[in-house]
Amino acid sequence: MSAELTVTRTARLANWNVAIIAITVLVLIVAAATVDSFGTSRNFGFLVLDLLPIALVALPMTLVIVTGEIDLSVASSLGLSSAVMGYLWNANQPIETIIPLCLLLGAVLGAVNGFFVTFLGLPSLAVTIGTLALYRGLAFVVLGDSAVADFPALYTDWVTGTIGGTPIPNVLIVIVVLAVVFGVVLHATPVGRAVFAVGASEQAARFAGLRPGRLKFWLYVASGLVAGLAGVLWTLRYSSARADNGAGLELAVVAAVLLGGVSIFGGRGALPGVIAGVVLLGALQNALRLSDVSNEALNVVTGVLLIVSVLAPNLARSVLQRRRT
Amino acid sequence: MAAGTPVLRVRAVSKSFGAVAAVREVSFDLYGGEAHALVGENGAGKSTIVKMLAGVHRPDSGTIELNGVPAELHTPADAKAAGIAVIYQEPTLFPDLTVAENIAMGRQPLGRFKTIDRAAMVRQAAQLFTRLGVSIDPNRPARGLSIADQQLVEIAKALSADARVVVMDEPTAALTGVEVERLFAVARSLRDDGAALMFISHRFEEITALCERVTIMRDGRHVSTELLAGITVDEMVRKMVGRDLGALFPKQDVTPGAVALSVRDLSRDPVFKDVSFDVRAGEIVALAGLIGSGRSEVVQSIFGVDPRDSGTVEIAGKALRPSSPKQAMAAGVALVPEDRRQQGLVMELSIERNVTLPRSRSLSRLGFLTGGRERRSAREWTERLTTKYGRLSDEVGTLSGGNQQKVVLAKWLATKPTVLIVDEPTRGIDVGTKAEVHRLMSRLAAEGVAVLMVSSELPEVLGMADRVLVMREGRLVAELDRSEATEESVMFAATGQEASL
Amino acid sequence: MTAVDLPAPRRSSLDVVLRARELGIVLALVLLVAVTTISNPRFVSGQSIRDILLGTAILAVLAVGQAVVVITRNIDLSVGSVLGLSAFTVGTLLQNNNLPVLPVLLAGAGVGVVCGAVNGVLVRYGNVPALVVTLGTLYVFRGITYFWAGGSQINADELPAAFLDFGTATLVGVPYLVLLAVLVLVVTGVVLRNYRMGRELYAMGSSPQAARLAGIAVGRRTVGAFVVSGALAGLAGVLFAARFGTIDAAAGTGYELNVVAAVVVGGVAVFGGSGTVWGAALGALLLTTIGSALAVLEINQFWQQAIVGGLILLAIGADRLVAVRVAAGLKKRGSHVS
Amino acid sequence: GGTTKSDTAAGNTPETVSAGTKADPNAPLKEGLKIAYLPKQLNNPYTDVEVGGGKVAVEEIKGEYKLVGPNDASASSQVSYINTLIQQQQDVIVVAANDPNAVCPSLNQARKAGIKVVTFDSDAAKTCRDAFINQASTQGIGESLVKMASELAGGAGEIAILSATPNATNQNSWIKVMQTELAKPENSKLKLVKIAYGNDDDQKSFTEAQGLLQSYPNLKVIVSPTTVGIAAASRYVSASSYKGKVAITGLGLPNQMRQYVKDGTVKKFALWNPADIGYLAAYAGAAMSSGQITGAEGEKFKAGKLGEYTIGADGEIVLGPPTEFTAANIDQFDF
Ligand SMILES: Nc1ncnc2c1ncn2[C@@H]1O[C@H](COP(=O)(O)OP(=O)(O)OP(=O)(O)O)[C@@H](O)[C@H]1O
Ligand SMILES: Nc1ncnc2c1ncn2[C@@H]1O[C@H](COP(=O)(O)OP(=O)(O)OP(=O)(O)O)[C@@H](O)[C@H]1O
Ligand SMILES: [Mg+2]
Ligand SMILES: [Mg+2]
Repeated sequence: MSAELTVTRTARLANWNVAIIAITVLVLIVAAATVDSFGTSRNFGFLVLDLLPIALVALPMTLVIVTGEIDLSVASSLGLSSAVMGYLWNANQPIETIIPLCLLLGAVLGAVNGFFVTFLGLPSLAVTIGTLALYRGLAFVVLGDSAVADFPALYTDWVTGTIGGTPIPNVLIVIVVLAVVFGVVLHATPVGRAVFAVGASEQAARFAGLRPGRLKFWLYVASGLVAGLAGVLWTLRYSSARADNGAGLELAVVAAVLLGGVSIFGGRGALPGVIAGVVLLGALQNALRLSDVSNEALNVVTGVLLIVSVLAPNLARSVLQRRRT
Repeated sequence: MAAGTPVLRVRAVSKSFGAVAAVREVSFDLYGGEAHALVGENGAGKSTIVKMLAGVHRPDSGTIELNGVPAELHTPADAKAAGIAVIYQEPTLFPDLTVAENIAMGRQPLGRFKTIDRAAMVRQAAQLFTRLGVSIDPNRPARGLSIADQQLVEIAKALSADARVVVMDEPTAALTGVEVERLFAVARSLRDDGAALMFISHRFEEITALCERVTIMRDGRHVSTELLAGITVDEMVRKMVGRDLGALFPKQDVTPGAVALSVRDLSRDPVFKDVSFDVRAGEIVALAGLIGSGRSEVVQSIFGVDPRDSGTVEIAGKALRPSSPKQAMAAGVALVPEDRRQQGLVMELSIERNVTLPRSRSLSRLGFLTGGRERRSAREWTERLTTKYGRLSDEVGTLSGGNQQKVVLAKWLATKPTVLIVDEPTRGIDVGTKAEVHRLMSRLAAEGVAVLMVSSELPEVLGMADRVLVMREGRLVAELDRSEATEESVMFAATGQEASL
Repeated sequence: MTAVDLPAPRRSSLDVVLRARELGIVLALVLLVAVTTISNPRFVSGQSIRDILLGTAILAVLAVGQAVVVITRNIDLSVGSVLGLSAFTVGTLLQNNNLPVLPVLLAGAGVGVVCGAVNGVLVRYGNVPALVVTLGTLYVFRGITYFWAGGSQINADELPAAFLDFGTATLVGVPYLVLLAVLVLVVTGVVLRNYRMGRELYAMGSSPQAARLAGIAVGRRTVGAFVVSGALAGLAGVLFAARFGTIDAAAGTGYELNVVAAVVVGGVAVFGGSGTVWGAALGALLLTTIGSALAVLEINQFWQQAIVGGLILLAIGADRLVAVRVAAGLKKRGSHVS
Repeated sequence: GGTTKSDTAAGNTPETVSAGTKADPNAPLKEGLKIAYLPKQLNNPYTDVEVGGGKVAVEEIKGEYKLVGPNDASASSQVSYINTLIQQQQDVIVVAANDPNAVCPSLNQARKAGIKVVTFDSDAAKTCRDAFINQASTQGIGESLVKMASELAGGAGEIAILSATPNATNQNSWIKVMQTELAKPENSKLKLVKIAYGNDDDQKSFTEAQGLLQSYPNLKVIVSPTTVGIAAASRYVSASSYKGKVAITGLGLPNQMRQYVKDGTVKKFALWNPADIGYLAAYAGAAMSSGQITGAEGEKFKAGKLGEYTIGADGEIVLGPPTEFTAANIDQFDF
């Protein structure tokens, strides 16, 4: 890589992070100004609830992708966690036992991914496509096609409720806490330094005394754990445990992370950008739906945004270079 | 000799990579029926010239003429079509394809309906190998070939092209004497058939044995082109380096202290076997040998980035667990690896992050890093090593090679090692920096650090080491004291035969 | 220079192992069919086999295209959406409109070619990773189909009988769809194995830098691979329309993961450079057969997905083991000057 | 300790949102009511017919018609749409629930916001809607399915059911009635060998039909109480060697089934007029929104061309008995 290239790459990353946050803010302002009832506090609550699963799962996914791997099994882990939650609830287990069990289950599912990727050295794309099918299948095995409802109102109300009399949804606390945790870990701890180093060059990281395998393993565990949590919250939000909960969410999560400026090749990315990416997708979806634009338009917007988020900086660079010579 | 017009003329070509001017206004001619050597220190720009001839890089200015006509070599395919065959310095094989396919890629013999005639393809490969006198199974995949075999396949590839110009960038670096002889026999027959050869090597005996003419480069510039008959090796070296070599190795004399690093019966199949030696505090011990003799693997195994099958490693009498660089670091070992692009540095991270990467835990406060302490520490160490850079937050990949090497050194010196292992510490850095690195190693040794240095540069080995250990094919074959170590004795041990210099 | 006696080049053991890799799938398949047949002999009846082959045909065509892309160290996640778009295009063309089959096939493939070209150009000239591009176009192509279809559905009774016949009719007992899939498979397989172009695709996947240095037109080949994958996905759309007769905008949703699974199970390495379309097609056959067998074996249908997932892990795990063993074997077998 | 299911077995505490207001049967129907339809998913021909009827009715009462919905039949995406409808302050939401419980909290939020919720096609939990339009009485449909199956099987033999999803509320209640019917002495020779689930997915139903025929060589009748299932099964059988040997019946749309009735694959099947469901739902919602009814048992309201309806227990409004379609009458219907 030539010196010139690398200079512009740093600049590009910084620019994209700023750009995506700016675009997100802009979209929020425009939507609030032009779309009826977008800016209401009630809509804010709906928006946060709709974002919840993607926002949560995107956090560890960011770290996983920065290390140069990927985890496509998250939505299936979410589904399995939800299914097991329903199963245990049907089996008359106390919810206070079920929730930790579901989190543990998520961590175990993540550990299985981590085992295949780090100990057996298999490509994570293939492994997590495998576990995507496996975990979803197990979810159906556990709960079949039925739905379990009647979760205690205390819990379901908390998930859908707001803090005291404020319009701030309770689950926003969960998102903010986890975002801060993952953000601090990624950007202000030795672990975070290791994440970037491993993603940019696994070999160089090894020569610096880091343990890429172990790091990745624990990131997969974290990814599974958060997916398990997302499964619990999903179940409580809809008060419905189903094996197909969250199906297809993995692509939306990956899209949000990439939109947030994380490089699919690893080594680059920042958490604020990812959060902006999540909010941007969610806000667009919400605003378009409120303006009676169909779902399908949203698909197109998501796809185009995703491609443009990587394409635009590339094009800008080549234009700049052409002008210089 | 050199009758008629040149087959290929290089006219005032220049090429820069960002701030690095790799090649500046270099001109020379290649004639049919002649072998032309290109010499220069590491980083002088030789490979860059090769890549311009191969169509990989486009010259920033200057032209390349083929048979008197300016050639537009935009892509490797253009160069191929123009009859230029290239053996690159780093092997460029397709690991998943068979050896025969690797050789024939792009010009496979065709049978009916333009399908590939596999039998003919394998036959061709086998014939080429016969000509080179090696036995490599044409049907095996290229993955897993040793460096030497990979180089042989590259040579076969170039031979199969029937090219008018054959460019060889250090083709012999990984070959043994016999293989080199075979290669030369083939090269001479090519030359006698009228091809123009360009040959790059750091071994002068090879150059004098094969070539008629030599172009000398220094720091990207053309120094001179001469007939080899009219120049001695000493003169060549002086032109290459630009000064006398003596001053390069400022070794201070030190009385060695206690044993700091002790290695016993270290083995790792199939790379090295039963390696035992000690390094004392204050001593500089060089590990010499031919490329591929297993030196890097030994030091990597000591540091723990590579596993070991058996044997022990002790630091100041305390045994190190295998495969744990962390423990090695805690025990005071530092390894400056040979490949700084892949192993030494994370090119996409900033200078400060690279310098502090092994120490990020100790720099953190309550587990958190705010950047300030990292920056201060990075500034301190890069300044100590007089590293030149714009800002500490620049990507380390933007630095010049020598400064990158300094960053690697800073990164490891900052861990305050008691045992410093350096693998090819001066590869690809300019003479000035080289001397600085040597001074630094001397000073560290004088301060009581045990230094183990792997180097392929004989003058460096002879100039710096208190003791020289020589490896051949994965075994430690000689231990020479500073007084016994000469070019002849080291080469003899390294090759197992009389050196022809 | 001394003349050297070389032993005649023999078949390398790796070739044998590679064969064994596909053999492994065949064995698994045989085992599965045997067990299922013992429990219900009707599993090997003509109708049942025909049904499995018909199911495989569509997946296999997609898997062949995917294999071509994966061999070049890329991936195409948009195939399910391309299938949907093509199926709906064809359905609209045919709606109360009696066209012969051939132009319809070409139209479907044409839709795919356009989609594939978009992917290829973005990957190659936009310098965007294939995963990102095709994840994006997965949404975009599907969105376009939904826009166009707007919730309408094309039913069997609106399609010409000739076209529906094409979906079910057979030639000496073999359905046309299956013949078409086999044709696609053989042509792609032969091109990949026996033509320079095919070998260049492997070379690109095996080492992109080396491919550039070897003068391979990497850009053109990359776009080409995506166009092939798109065209085959388009073709699969026509097959889909002919077989199921009912087309809506959701046709082929989620297929991408099945297709990638088939390719991976079939032994095509996700990092490019190795694997064959035969393996990919066998992977498709195996996955389809598992689906049918589970229904016949009265195994809870819910197990199906879990079993497929487990199988993918098994396949790539086994593949890895073989690769490690082969690599170890090869290292010990270095050449020596004779 | 802890909260277990048995602690909450009583279920969601009923929301008393509509209590307090009293029905005024003579209140005029309001004009300009915003009535939104949210079917299970958008591109389903059956629901298209249903909501088509709704559109006609909304125009008759001079309301504002709106159709929204997900492309996949998932409960979670329906919730987002309900939330959107709340934001847009609709007057009536007519919804077919993908999951009776998952949509509940949102529907209740809608009701708190003064929106009347009418379910159709597939009911939500009773506590979170104001009325449910039932296409026909559960008992009636179950009986009629068994009657048709028995006729087609000649009174004896193996039959199988190809249903939608295993938790589809309608299908399950019909199947329950069928099982009670089959247990009666007059049907003792009919043997129900399997209930398969095609998930209301065309392809899945197709494959399931295929699997049934392979597993049960003596199968005489496939009963599919869902329009997607019956069409897929008919298509499979009509092109396979089973044609003429295995009969298909169940609930289907005449337009979708016409081809198979004509080619003899299908002798008879049944259905109500789905357009009437949507039509009735609009009037029920409008009547409620105008204060004519509150959803209590026994209240009466007028539903345009369909005449007068009475609300049954649990807010259920039954459309009427299903129609049987055969080769003789099928050409008289177009939906
Ligand atoms: N792609 C590149 N990007 C940036 N700098 C480069 C690149 N290739 C070469 N250089 C720089 O150009 C200079 C000349 O390198 P080159 O490889 O031509 O040296 P060389 O004479 O072949 O050395 P050696 O004997 O070590 O092979 C070096 O400083 C090197 O770091
Ligand atoms: N990529 C590779 N594939 C196969 N064999 C390899 C590879 N790299 C190194 N080897 C083999 O490992 C052995 C030791 O190599 P190593 O790099 O340790 O040698 P070295 O003495 O350090 O040489 P260098 O000066 O190149 O660093 C040699 O036999 C070499 O052929
Ligand atoms: Mg070089
Ligand atoms: Mg080395």
